[in-house]
Amino acid sequence: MAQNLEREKLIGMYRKMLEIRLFEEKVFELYGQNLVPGTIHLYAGQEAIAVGVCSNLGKDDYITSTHRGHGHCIAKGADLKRTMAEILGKETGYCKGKGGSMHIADFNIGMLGATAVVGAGLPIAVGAGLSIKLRKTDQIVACFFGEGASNQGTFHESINLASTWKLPVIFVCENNLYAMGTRQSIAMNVENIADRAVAYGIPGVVVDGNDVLAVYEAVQKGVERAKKGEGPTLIECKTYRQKGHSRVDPAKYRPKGEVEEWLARDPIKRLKEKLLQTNTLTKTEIQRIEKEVVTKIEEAVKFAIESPYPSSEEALEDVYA
Amino acid sequence: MAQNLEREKLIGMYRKMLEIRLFEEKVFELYGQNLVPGTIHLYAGQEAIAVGVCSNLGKDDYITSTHRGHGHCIAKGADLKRTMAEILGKETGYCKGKGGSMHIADFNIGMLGATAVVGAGLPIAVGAGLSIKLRKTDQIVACFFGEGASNQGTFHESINLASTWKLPVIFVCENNLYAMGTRQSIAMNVENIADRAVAYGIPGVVVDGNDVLAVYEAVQKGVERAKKGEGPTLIECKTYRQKGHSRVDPAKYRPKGEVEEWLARDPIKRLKEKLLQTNTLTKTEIQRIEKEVVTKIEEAVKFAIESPYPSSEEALEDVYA
Amino acid sequence: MRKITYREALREALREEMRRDPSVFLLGEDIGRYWGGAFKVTDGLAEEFGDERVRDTPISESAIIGTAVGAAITGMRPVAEIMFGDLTALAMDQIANQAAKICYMFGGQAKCPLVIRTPFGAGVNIASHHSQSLEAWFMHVPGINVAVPSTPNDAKGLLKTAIRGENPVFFCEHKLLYPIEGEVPEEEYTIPFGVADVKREGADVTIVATLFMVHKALNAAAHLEKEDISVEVVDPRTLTPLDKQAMMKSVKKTGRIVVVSEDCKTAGVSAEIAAIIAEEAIDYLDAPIKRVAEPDTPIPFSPPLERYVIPDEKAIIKAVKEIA
Amino acid sequence: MRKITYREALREALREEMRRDPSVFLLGEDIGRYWGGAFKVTDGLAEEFGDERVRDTPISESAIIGTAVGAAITGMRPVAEIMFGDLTALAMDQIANQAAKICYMFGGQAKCPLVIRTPFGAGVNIASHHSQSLEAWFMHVPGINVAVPSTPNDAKGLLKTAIRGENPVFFCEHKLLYPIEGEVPEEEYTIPFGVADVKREGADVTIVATLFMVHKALNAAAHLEKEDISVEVVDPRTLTPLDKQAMMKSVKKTGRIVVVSEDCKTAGVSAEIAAIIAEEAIDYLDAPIKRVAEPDTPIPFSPPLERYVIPDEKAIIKAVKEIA
Ligand SMILES: Cc1ncc(C[n+]2csc(CCOP(=O)(O)OP(=O)(O)O)c2C)c(N)n1
Ligand SMILES: Cc1ncc(C[n+]2csc(CCOP(=O)(O)OP(=O)(O)O)c2C)c(N)n1
Ligand SMILES: [Mg+2]
Ligand SMILES: [Mg+2]
Repeated sequence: MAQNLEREKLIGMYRKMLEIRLFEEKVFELYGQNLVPGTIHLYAGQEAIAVGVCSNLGKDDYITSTHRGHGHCIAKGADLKRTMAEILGKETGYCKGKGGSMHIADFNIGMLGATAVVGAGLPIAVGAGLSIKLRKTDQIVACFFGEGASNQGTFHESINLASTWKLPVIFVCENNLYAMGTRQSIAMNVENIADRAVAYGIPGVVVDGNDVLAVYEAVQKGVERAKKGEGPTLIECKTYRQKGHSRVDPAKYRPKGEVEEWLARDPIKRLKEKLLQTNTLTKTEIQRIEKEVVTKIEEAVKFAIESPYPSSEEALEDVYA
Repeated sequence: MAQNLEREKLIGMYRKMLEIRLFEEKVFELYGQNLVPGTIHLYAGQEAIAVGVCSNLGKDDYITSTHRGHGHCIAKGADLKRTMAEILGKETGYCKGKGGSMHIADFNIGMLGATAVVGAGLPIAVGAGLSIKLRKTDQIVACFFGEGASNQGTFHESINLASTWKLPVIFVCENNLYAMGTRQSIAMNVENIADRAVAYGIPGVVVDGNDVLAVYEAVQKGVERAKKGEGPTLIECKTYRQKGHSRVDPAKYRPKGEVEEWLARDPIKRLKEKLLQTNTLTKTEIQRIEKEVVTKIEEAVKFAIESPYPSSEEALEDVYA
Repeated sequence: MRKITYREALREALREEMRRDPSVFLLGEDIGRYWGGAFKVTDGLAEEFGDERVRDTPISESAIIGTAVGAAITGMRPVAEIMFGDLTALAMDQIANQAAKICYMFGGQAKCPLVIRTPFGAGVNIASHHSQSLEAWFMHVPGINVAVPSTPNDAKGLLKTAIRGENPVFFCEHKLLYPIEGEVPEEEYTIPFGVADVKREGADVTIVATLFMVHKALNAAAHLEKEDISVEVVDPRTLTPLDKQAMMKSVKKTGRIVVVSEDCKTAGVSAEIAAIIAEEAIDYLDAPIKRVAEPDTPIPFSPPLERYVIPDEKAIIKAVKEIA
Repeated sequence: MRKITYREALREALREEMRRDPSVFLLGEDIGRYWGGAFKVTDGLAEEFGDERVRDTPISESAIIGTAVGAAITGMRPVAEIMFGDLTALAMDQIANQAAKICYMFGGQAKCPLVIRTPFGAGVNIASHHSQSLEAWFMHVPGINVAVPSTPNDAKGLLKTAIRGENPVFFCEHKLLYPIEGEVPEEEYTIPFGVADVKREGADVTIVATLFMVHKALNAAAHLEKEDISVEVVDPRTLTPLDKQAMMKSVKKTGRIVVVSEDCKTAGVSAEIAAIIAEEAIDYLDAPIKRVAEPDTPIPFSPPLERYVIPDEKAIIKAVKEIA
């Protein structure tokens, strides 16, 4: 366990992961109550990745996100209230209700938005990386995408470009084994997405995506490399989507026992155990954190539910800047 | 030198390579005389690739081609007359003048057509491979493309799909060092396109693209693999575009001496020397072949020039089958 | 007659054509045994025809269409599904530059009998990337036919025609149509392309509508009848080829036309239909040609916003009354 | 006034804006020092501004536009070149689903000041994959502006406006316009979007034309003058926003309109303009609304074929006479 990590940072990671988990459970619950329009793609099980990555980033750094983006937002520091309000389609949401679950953005904290077109975020992340290079700042971009997205042409074009131009981008592949109902092996003939880094002359790293510290450290190395001007890194985080793809998916295609196996490797449980074992936190402290998180999320839910829907005519605004 | 290759086959290869070269020289000449509309992309210098590949193929096998496609057509067995007529925009051309230099096809010999959109031929080749698999024939597809095309998203999506489905496709990358004026190193951070095969779990082979026998043998292995149902192979042929990208390009971006260096490795010259050294052919025999090829091309030119242009209204036909 | 849903009608068409012709096969993301298609159109087909003929693909829209093109020009009859119509943008080169042009470019040597099925349309709050109606893009591309069935009967008959034809077909479905029920004969039938269907006869105003808008137009017509405005609803069923005669015939009778289409107004389906009437039947018109369409915004997520931008019965009624 | 070519005018606009604003940069295939752009528009700019600001890219159209989007939303002003307009099909998702929707989808938080320059048009015998005019696709996408300059003066003024604006702009050029000369002021100027230009005044018939067709329309008008038909030629200059008022003003005067556009007729630019007139100004019309456009074929290679499908002066004159 990364001894050099300050206690505060570790606790912060735990808190964020818990926030994401409990947030997603609430979203699930609200969906059941018909309060969430459209569809949802929950991040439960993958929290170590968003948090491990974003713990390396400052407010000025950028991320790009996906249809499964709530966790990315929260990890990057988005306000839970405005996130939840957006998911519920409310005027107070980050996008005034225009985006919804699949299109949350918070440009004030470098969260450049989620795109619901699988793979479309990669070149946008490259563009943010180029912008950093041209503006000569020392920001970083983290680009999240799934293993399914790694079969899109944009994956190839984007990493090739970022490598050729040596841009400060960390490509974070969250390999949760499935793209909707399609198991990885049905869609590609390689086991490790990270091996694809060879095609671009950059490092490709496989990491346990359910171990927040492993993710943290791998990204840290990528960030160092990027800041030295050596270009991007591809980090594959092996993880698991604990729920179905979207709210309607019973996920019957998963082989027996698979879920249980992965639940046993739950990233939050694991971090909690480590924190206790290393005496970083006591049980009481953990309970206190849990209570605080629960309260924070309840506040977010209350805020979101009580917020008004946008007025209809608002639909005609923002087409152009 | 591949002793196991029959003499006839070797002579056939030499003849085809020469046909391509002299054909291209004629196209160049006719262009200067304003007889070729539009633009042209000459294949001079790359003849060993088309011929080395197609010498492995039968009439029923398929190829897909590119904007630089004259050589592919001729190597696959297209009629020189109809090829030249198409390039001149004549009614007797393969596409009745609708396609021109960048869109020649001959479906009777499995030449599935050239596309002028760089990289667009790759998924089409995959589809032909899938068709073979579904129809359970033992055909093969050879898919030609440049190193520049290997940066397109379609390269990635196509090889991934062909590998996953184990389709009988040989991906032939003709690395002639340039994509228009863009040297390979400006557009990618790897030296060998073949290394990209790792990303798909298939063999990637680098071969001297100016050595027709080396190309022939590499493709032969790929064909064997494909016919065993083991899937595609990526073969990178290192070669050089002896002329500018297109007719108008003075190609000033090439470093001094580079052309000369590559002209010294001219594939036709090399094969000729080998044929002489190994006593496969005598000088007299070679001269006879050369004369025959010259005559054949002159006939093609005559045919093309004397052929009428299509009538204007023909423009409205063939939009739908 | 028995009633089945639009979804079932599509599935029947696929099943019957796959049984009839071994060269027909399906490919697309999650269309196989693990999901049965995002909208369940292909549910059960992998079980009957096997994974080879009902092929799950990676998330590679360009390669899905390109692969279908390659198979089509070498003797197969692929039916490709793009999970959401918005995502056809990713395959635009393969659709518009390859599939649609292969026959022409190669001087008629090649046929490309390929069907691309995809759902368009808003109404389920899935926002800007999953709700568009982009038929007009494909209407603007010569070499590809565009089908827009609005009922289970049309869906089945047109899909069978699409699969049997020799040309690429862009086959538009609509998310809200899948559960809609309608009469569909048990016996075999096909519906030819380029033949509009008068979904309701009327004397005062012609409405031309497509896909889900046909149903809203019919609702509007029923309402207007009570106010003594007799509306004729013409459903072109295919946009390419387009049955101009049927639309003109109706306009000659009514002298008034409202074109209703869910896509963005500017340069959309309704523009072309309006332009045809303005060019070829203006002398029969007694009023301006009205268009009811999406007001040129991306599709917003939140229910009140989305409702506001999708053309509804009220908007149709208003447009009709303005010229009636 | 001095005369320069359309190509030079574009280059001047790029140069001036790059000098003025360090956040402006260019990216595209072969735009840099080794080639200067396939049509030489960017020739010499790499030498002045360096390879960092005039960036040669791999052949990756999606990534070119996506990269530009990412740079635009983080403070830069990229001007991306797609070598041929036909190839925008490869970047359609990034253009239509990302660039055009980012501002809206994210509730106005983000600006995407990105310019995409590309040449459309036939006339140089480079066949189906390099000759199309696809403006209508982009006109149909809300959130992106579409510019269609026909003269060196318009090209420069509109490009500068495009670069300085806060929205994505799809900037259409035309291969045959590059060498055309025209007067361009030495002093700084910009041309606002959404303001049409009456390229020729006339009383009998209005022609609305864009890009290279403006010149053919002017030739036709000159010819028709000899036959005592006075033609007004209106050039919208931008398709989004579109200066409806200018077109309507002209139609109110002439009562007759021919819309001339090089793109395929069906669902093309001419359809939208015709539909607007039919909806909003039909009462002023004394004749059908004529469209002159490509007759819905891919562009063929051979000179006699290509000439046949591209609208020419003869076709314009014929259309005018049919309604004059
Ligand atoms: C380009 C594109 N194709 C298909 C879809 C439909 N779709 C949404 S999510 C998804 C699966 C994505 O898988 P992956 O990238 O592994 O991410 P995960 O859902 O596992 O987080 C698909 C196919 C889409 N939104 N965009
Ligand atoms: C998608 C696409 N982008 C750009 C072009 C313009 N273009 C034509 S050929 C070419 C270079 C292709 O390079 P490569 O693939 O290496 O083939 P080569 O010309 O060297 O044979 C380019 C950029 C095109 N036709 N298609
Ligand atoms: Mg996944
Ligand atoms: Mg090359």
